[in-house]
Amino acid sequence: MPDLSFILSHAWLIPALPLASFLLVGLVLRPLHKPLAGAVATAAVFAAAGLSWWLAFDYLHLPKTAGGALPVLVPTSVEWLRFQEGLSVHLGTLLDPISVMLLVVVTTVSALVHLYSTGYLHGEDGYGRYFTFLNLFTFSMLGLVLAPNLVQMYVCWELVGASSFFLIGYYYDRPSAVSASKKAFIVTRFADLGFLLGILVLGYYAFTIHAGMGAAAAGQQALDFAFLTRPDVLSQLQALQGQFLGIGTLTLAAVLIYTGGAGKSAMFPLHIWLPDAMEGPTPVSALIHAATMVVAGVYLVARSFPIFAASAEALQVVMVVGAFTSLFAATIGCTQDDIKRVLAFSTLSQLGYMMFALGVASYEHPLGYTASMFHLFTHAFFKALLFLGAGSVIHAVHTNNIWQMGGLRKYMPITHGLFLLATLAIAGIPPLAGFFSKDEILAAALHSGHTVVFGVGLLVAGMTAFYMFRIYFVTFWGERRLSHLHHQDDHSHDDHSHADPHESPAVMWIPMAVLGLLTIGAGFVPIPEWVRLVPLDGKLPEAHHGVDLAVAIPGTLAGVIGIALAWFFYAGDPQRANSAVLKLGRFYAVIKAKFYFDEIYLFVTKSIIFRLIAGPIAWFDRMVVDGLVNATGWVTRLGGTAVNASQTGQVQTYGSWLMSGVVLAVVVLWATTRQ
Amino acid sequence: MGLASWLILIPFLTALAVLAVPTRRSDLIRWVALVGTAAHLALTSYTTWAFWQEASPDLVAVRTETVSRVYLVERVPWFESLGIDYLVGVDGVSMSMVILTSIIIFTGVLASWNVVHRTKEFFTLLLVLVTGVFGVFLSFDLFLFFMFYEVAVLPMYLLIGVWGTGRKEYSAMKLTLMLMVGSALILVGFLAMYHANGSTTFDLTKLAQAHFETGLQRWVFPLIFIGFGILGAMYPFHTWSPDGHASAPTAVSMLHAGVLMKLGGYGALRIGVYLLPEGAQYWGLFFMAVTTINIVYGSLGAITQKDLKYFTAYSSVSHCGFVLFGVATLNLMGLKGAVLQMFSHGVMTGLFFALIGMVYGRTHTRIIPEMGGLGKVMPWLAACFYIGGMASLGLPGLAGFIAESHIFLGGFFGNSWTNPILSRTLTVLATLSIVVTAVYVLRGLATVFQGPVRDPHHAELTDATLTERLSTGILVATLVVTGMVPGLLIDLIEGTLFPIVNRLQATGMAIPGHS
Amino acid sequence: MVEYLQSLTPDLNTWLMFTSALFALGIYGMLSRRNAVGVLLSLELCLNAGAVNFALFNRFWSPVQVDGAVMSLFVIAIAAAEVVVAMAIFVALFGYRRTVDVTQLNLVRE
Amino acid sequence: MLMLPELLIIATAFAVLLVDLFIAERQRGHLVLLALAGVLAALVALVTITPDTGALFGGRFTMDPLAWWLKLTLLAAAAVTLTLAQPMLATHKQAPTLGAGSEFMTLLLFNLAGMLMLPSTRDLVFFYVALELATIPLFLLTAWRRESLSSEAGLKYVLMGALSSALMLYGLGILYGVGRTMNLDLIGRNLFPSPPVIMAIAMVFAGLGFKLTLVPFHMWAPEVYQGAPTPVTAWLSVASKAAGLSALMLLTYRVFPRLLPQWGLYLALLATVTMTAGNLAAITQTNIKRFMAFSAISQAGYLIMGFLGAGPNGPASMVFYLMVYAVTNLAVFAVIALHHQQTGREDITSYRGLSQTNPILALTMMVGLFGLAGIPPLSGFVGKFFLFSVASKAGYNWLVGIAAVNSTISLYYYLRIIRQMYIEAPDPELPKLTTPRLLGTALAVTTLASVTLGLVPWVFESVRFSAAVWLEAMPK
Repeated sequence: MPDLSFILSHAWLIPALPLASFLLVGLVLRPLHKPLAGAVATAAVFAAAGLSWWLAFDYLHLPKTAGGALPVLVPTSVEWLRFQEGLSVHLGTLLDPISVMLLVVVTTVSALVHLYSTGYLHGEDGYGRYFTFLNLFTFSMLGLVLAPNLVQMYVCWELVGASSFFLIGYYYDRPSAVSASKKAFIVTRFADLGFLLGILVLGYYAFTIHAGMGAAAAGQQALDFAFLTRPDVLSQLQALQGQFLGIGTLTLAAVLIYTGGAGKSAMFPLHIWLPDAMEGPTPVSALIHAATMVVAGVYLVARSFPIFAASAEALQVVMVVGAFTSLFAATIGCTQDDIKRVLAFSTLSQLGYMMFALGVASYEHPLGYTASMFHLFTHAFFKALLFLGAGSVIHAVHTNNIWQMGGLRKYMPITHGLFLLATLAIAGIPPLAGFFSKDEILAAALHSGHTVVFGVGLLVAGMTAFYMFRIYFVTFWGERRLSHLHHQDDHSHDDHSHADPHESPAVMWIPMAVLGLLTIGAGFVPIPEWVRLVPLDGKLPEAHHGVDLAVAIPGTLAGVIGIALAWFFYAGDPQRANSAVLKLGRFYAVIKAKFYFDEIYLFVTKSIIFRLIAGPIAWFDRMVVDGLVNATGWVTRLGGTAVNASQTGQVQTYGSWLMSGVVLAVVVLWATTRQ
Repeated sequence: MGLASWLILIPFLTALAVLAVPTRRSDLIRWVALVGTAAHLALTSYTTWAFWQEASPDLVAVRTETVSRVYLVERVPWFESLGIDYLVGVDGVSMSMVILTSIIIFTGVLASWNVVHRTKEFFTLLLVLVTGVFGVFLSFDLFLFFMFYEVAVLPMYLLIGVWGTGRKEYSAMKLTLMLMVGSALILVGFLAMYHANGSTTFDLTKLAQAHFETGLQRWVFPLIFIGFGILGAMYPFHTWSPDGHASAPTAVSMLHAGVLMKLGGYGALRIGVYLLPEGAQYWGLFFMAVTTINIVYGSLGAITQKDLKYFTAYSSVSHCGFVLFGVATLNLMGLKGAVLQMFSHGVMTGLFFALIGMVYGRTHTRIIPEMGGLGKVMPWLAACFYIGGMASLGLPGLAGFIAESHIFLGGFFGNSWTNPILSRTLTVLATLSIVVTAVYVLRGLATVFQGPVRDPHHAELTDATLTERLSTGILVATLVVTGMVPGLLIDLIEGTLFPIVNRLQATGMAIPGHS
Repeated sequence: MVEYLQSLTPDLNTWLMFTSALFALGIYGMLSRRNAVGVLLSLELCLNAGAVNFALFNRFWSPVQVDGAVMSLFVIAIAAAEVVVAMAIFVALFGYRRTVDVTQLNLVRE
Repeated sequence: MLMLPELLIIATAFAVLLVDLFIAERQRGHLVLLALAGVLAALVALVTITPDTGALFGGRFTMDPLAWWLKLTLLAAAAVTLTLAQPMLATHKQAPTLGAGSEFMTLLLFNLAGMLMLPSTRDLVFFYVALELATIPLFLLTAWRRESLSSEAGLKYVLMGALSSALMLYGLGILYGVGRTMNLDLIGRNLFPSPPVIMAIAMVFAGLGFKLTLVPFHMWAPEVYQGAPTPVTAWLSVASKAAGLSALMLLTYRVFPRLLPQWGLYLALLATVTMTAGNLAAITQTNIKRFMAFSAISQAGYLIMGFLGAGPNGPASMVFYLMVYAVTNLAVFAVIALHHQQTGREDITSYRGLSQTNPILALTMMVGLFGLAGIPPLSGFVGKFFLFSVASKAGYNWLVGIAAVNSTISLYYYLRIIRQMYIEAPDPELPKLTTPRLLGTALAVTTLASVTLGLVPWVFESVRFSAAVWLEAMPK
């Protein structure tokens, strides 16, 4: 290992900064001085972002390995939790192309969102609390990104979940926000159960292998990614005979871990929490529920890709679920009225994209892996921009409902421009970022022989363009339809609500502008060159990258068709859309109701778990288990009454008892005495 | 007199000092109690340091031993002809439990600052109770252990009966009697071990070197485990716990759930598993199954509870199930997890009950649906509640996760002598509870602290006072420190657990005496 | 004549049958008489049966010693004392209850 | 010197009677001090002068180390009983009694003398006489109060006593017939298991079981305890049990040493039935004295567990427990007597709120009750633990289990009283009690003893040493 520059060997500073700021802001500044709290929190994350860029720069200039790949480094590793020898958890930093890439994304978006939030939440009661948790989130997310082992991953995984919970429930006196935050936490928690079980399964077998390897495994712990992805370990894992319900051990472990990822990345059918999570403040949605946390699932699969690659079935699951989710979410996205929910479904759909990209990848066709990470990279910027733009709009009009907006391009030109830019990016229009990454994903699907998935991808690309432009047209074009009748506003700026909407302050649009630049530029970053699946032998094949016209043309075409349809229905005569909706009838209603998934879940939890399991258990406990305890007491008392009844007061009865005692004594003594 | 004796004596002397204060001076009584417990906390810190000085050099050696080492030992012959000694000392597990107890009693005294009814008797009994608790944790003679064990249990009757609420007499009686039935089972087991192979000693360190025949181990182990299990709220002997906790006053709930229930896990580990390894192997899977019921059943039972204390009590049933589950796994990670869980649940539930007491003191209701939006009114209490809740659902970074991850790994790894399919299935079932826990914790807390303020009277309530902040702050800090730096506790307890595990691993159990 | 009478003297077993019968009779009386004095008298029968036993065994096993006979005398004395005490109590009780029927005496019972 | 305590007691008994003739009516209250002085003198004599081995009257009266402990217990119990009786004797004019205060004391002292002699007897005649002396005065003492309940209790006691004594006598007669000697040390040589011996043993057990209140020979106890004057109940509960135990130990270890191991099951069953029935019945009681009767019955069940197994631990544990039981029970009865004397109430609910009106009394009562329940660190626990240990060593682990569960049941009913005292609010109608100095002293001493006997190792160790010596000297 070459001598590492300061930042590479001190990569831990990057998560440490937000952590320090979290403690400082949370314990000291929050109650004392709110603006200072926001400023410190923001500054800390900006510093972290600066360090990340520096780190990325240094990292990319490191000498390549013999196989031509970027090196994998673990510059810091401190024992934290010692389960047992060979199974301790070392907190540390793992630097490889994807972690460095995500480090940059997370810190950058987070810094911008912090800055944006200082304007967005200006003067609110929970300002200090908000930044406290935003810092905590940033720290946890960075810890997750840098995790060198599964347990640190899990730890930070849970912490991002908790900070997400607190941020979704930021408006804690609003019942919808409260229930959304609960839902998000519980659903992801349920998925994390899978992750945990995956760790248990993998931990057990990896530990057994680790113990059998002796000195060959020295310096590595069983749950380190470095250990788990060793070719010799993988082959031993693959060779495991154990079966569970007909599923091989490795597949089982991979699928369980994937479950965790699917929960966080809101894959079908665990997607239900993400749309509701939009109850949180919009910058939170931008950061957590669009750019960073939700991609953790994708990142997890990518990070442990060698394990998945060792199990074709697991990859199949990843692909199918991903593809289905992308289509499913896109369908629902076409019907929603809440601007943030549309964006949420769009996020779902894009996450599905990334997932199936991973699912189609393999050592033979490694492009999917690269494409997925590339899309993750670009999506973070344009989706964050979309959310911040939506936030800017909501900030101005105090409603989430697109049908109450309209005509905003006149009032908010900057927001409009940036939003359009991002919308074009997500629609896959060249030369914006979305085009390159989406193109790569479609190419990966096509070239690995998954034609159906390619078809789905193409369809979804079109639908994405359609629904994104639907909200774009409805929000920014046409006449102003602002209604003051009811708000679902994020916060109470009552003094503004009657005035005309106006452009957001600079502190809000500058971050958006930066994201806009990134949206334009991200596609040209040579991520596909840097982020590549390293084959087991460590030798990277020659990179051949370029736009594949066979894919790019249909992809772009799908986007254009989608935009055209959206224009047809929503930019002109509103009656067109209405009549289409009427024609679709019940079908439309079902889609709009999100296929009633919320209701199904509600039924399962409320009616089955609460009413049919928990309620009866509580009753059983009180009546039967405790009843038995009380019955014991009652029987004892009854015995007392019986003994007392023998105490008749009749001296002759007593005499009879006494004599019978003598007789009994004779009997027992006779029986026990050896003569 | 050595450190261990002082640790037992200080609360007792404090109790006497409280008795000496005139009844009317209730403020003075509180201060005396506080100073006494603070002194105890200080001494505990010093003892921890002293213990570590002695124990840390042995950490390598103990990895291969089969008799755990005891430090700071004091031995005074007592009933010599019967082999009964006054034998106290400290090892890693007991040290961690003493730290826990010391923290809980200190914060408990702070949390009882507003007890006005018969203050003197209250603090006296409270201190007598912890004297018993410290005695149990520090004694290494079974007779002494048993003696302190009952001293720790009995004052509970009056503490609940006099200062409790609701059906206090019923609850107090049920609690006392069920625990006493447990101690009856334990007593039989103790005496059987005492007389086995003519060893006639109650000295734990000597008993550990004796080999009990397999038949004896097999029938004594369940007695010991169930006996202690009753105190550890093992299903189906847990029903004293919801009623008892619901009726008890704040500090008593704190001590009871926080510390006393730990005696169960402690005894099951220290006496059951340690002395009767073959019995433990024979019954391990059975008790894993029973405690799995505990874990899942307790958490499901908590979902529909309306009373905050019942809610926490069922949650305790579930969490204490983890302790016993960990003990029943019979491997290093499981046992370590059990001890860690004792510690973390102790602090966590102590925090919960302290907070419930504080909230109840303000709202005069513990019924969850009658409250709402209190987070706005009492942000400090809400924050502490959330941290406790997060610890309870096993959020990493807080103490609960450290313990539960150990226990899950321990359960999943199983042992060479258990059927892996069964032990893993049970572990998987047990893990389900972390989701259920999330459900009830979030539901409960959301109802109480979030949403709009439900009762207009509640809008004028105040946040925590200084003593309350101190009390809850210490507990929260303990949760966080333990969760963030688990190595502190793990280093402390591991050295004691290695020999226990080594005994279990050694097949045939013919172990030459180490000391 | 004397020899004839001596030859009629029953052996130990016969005597023991006699004392057993006496004892059994006493027990029967104790359990069946309603009047406390009657119960007491029956019990005296039992005591006497015991006393006779001692005299008998003394007579048959170790006629040279007198310890058994002494025991009988003590028993008689003690029985007398017992009767005196009992009668005192009966009299006192009769003062309040106007009866010493043992089946009527169950006040001390809640 | 060997018989000095007994002689001192008898002398005191006569002295009390004589002095009573010559002093004025109002000074008779001080007679109790004379009696007390006599008892204390005997106690001092026992501790300082009387050797713990030696024989008189051709071996018929023999001092042995264990007898020394039993006598110590009895004398101490008598002293406490006298202090308990003092208020009652002082007010005997208001409540008519069978006789004068001096006669009460004389009876008590004679009774005591009989009990003191019992463990020293080595001869059937002496044994029987001592046993009757330890019984008959109790009949009169029970019926002491001139009122219906007391007399009825006396009547039942005397009839049942006579029955048990007749059974005992008949059994002893058979033993004499089979063993062919009156000497208790020699009689065992000729005793081999045979139908008559088994019958004799059963009858002897019935006679002594009556004194020890073993089920089913216990039926007199609740009524007698309830009807008798409270100090007499206190005396009965302790002294009668001590006498029964010393007689039973005398016979079992001295006469049947070879048969004892074979009775294990019988004794275990007897213990089981006794403690269970006593405990169950105690649960529902409302009268405190009747309640204490059932409590005493269950204690007898624990007590005889000490007969199981061999070795000195058994007798030592029984004697030790007897001592502990005596002081603890007397402490409780001191409070009961005081309470009854000043409130006239015996129902459990009349103890409501005692901790508020009389905190010290309530505390001692609680200590006493916990001691009876066997709660550590009180000596009641230690004593019980040793008894259980004996049973466990003999292999009767099931009995230990039953006994331990029974302790739990007993805790339930002891807690009922503690609940009245500590949890319930005081009854405004009941007066605040005043504690006479003498009784207060007795209460303090007994409570202190019931706390410390088990914590101080040398008491048990000495008893155990004595038991070992005593057992060593047994005829083989």
